[in-house]
Amino acid sequence: MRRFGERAALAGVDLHVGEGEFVLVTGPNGAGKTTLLRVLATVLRPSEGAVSVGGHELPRAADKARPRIGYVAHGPLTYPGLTARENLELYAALYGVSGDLVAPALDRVGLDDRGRDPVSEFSRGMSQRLALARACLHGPSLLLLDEPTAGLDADGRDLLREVLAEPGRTVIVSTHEPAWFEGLATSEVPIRAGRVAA
Amino acid sequence: MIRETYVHYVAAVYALAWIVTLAYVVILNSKLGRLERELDEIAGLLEAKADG
Amino acid sequence: MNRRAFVALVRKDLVLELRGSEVVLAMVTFVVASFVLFRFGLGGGRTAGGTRAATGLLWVAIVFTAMLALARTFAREREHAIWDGLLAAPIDRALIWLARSCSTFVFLVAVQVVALPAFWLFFLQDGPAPAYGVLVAAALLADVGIAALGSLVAGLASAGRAREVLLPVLYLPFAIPLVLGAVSATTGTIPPQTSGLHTLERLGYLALYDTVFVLFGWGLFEFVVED
Amino acid sequence: MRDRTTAARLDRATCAALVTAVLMPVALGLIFFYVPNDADQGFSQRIFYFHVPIAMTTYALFAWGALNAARYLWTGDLSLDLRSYVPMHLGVIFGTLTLVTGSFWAKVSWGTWWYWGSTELNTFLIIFLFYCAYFMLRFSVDPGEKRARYSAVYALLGVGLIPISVLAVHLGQDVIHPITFTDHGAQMDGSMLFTFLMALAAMLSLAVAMYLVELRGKRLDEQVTRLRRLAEGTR
Repeated sequence: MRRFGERAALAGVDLHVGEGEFVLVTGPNGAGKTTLLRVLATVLRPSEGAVSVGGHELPRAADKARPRIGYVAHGPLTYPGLTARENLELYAALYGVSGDLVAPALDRVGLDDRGRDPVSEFSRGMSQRLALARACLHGPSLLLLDEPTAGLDADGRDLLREVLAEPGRTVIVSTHEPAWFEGLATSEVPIRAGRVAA
Repeated sequence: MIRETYVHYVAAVYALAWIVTLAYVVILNSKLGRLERELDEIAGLLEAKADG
Repeated sequence: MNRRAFVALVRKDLVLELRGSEVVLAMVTFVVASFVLFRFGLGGGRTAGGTRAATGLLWVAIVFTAMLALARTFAREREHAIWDGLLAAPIDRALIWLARSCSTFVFLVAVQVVALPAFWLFFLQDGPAPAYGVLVAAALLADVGIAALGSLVAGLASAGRAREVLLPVLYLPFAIPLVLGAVSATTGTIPPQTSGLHTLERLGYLALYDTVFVLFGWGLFEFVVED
Repeated sequence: MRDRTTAARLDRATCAALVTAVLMPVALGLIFFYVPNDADQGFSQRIFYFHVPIAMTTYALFAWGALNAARYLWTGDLSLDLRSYVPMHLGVIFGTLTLVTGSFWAKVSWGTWWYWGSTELNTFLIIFLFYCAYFMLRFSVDPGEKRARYSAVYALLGVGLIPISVLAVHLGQDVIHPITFTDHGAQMDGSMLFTFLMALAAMLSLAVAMYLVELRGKRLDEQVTRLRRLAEGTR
């Protein structure tokens, strides 16, 4: 349950995602998908109810859960003034992983030649790829993606599919085009007005 | 400095204390009035719902 | 205390400021302009209370200039919606406050490196002058207090609607006792100066001010950062 | 189902009002008929018996609000937000009263409408500005859990500000009011002290009565809005 002022954005969502599952969260805009992801990403504190990620109960044991979570939000969550490399180095320091992971991460998303350019010059698709690199930088075991396909060009989508296909990771994706995830998703959870629709 | 002329200041202070308290009671009273009107309104809504 | 994350956060603020100075240049122009204003306003500064009044005005200028920096404190994170990135990271939320306070402190000092000599040029050249050592010490102590408290208040103000108006209103009540202590410390050293103890007491007070609000900032920031 | 706690509070509110109704006339009687004139200031010194209790009640209210704010941050129980806001709200009312009676007191004692030499008045000015800022913050954030949290944080900052301001005003006295003027403390003999304490007790019980009544008013507000939402069928 997560309440904003008087409105309950999320009311009574009980959801269990096993290790290695690939869950699609679908539903109209404003259904509470983003709120759900932000609560899982330990960014939002649930007003009521219990949430636990990787066995760590939020928000008390959030700091134990955070290193294992990768979160791709609507925005890239990067500083436009910094270069792609500097952004990833900052997040490497925040997540306590070594700096040499940055180069392979950029390479992985096809941005190795643009490492030195400030993110302000990046197109939406490139920022989205950088966000993907940022979220996977510290090797999370849970990946949360909020409409990752938005703004991605053709080879960007292929790249996304490759990354999502990597085994040994639990993935929760909020999306408007569940069909695209054919063959990847193990289950789908439709959400209407803050509730898990039957 | 002749002190006695300040009597009316003393009176002013005590009067002021009472005025503020009185004002407070009046404001609260108007709030209660507003609440009563709202409750009647809601009761009307519920009755309409019950009949409808 | 996660030193590496702390250093990275502070470096990020300094690099961004170096690249496209949003805060420091604006503050330097603001403070020098206010000196000019005070100079003309004070009528040549030769009046009886000249240097004493001028020192008082210095502190007013410092406090108001600092507000420019505080207004921009979390602007980048908010405008580019980067908060979620910092909140999702496995770091203590108070670290964000500490890093931001330190970078704000650096900006304040950078501005005062220009502002204090300009103040000397405008007001202190020939009249009796306060002891420069005390002036600098008081400035540094004040900067710590402003940065520590200001970062917390900036976090609070960024939540409201009219945040440009809200920040000064939330911040100024705290600036009053700071200015009081700083002015009393520095004007005390203008000949005929008071005893050294008088100055030491006030500088000690400024240090106490800093300690209190650093503790408050460290303790309360985590409640401020989540929306 | 009659909610037991509101019933209990009803009694507490009524009995607090009753206590005030008893104490206030007694205090007034003492102030005007029992206590002798002050040697130095004569009759007009009697303002003291209302001005200082009001100021003390203001501080007590702010402390009460800050305490509940801390408890809210600790427990997250949203009802504490209301119990932190109401004392602050009353504190500002009593604060305004203190400032006005203070200026009367300054006029009587020192002949000016605002006497900068008095450390109490100056400290009170800073604290008063702080609590006006508290309301600015409260009105600029939408109601809900976030407003409660931010108001609580700022209320707690006030706890830090009060001692700092007292110290700053004392240290800054040479700057605020160059000619140092010894503040005559409240040397009160037996009868004066008794009257003062009675006046303080009356003022505090008035504040408690107002607090309980206003709290009930605010609770009614919330219940009415909830009822309205149910009646209009919006979840």
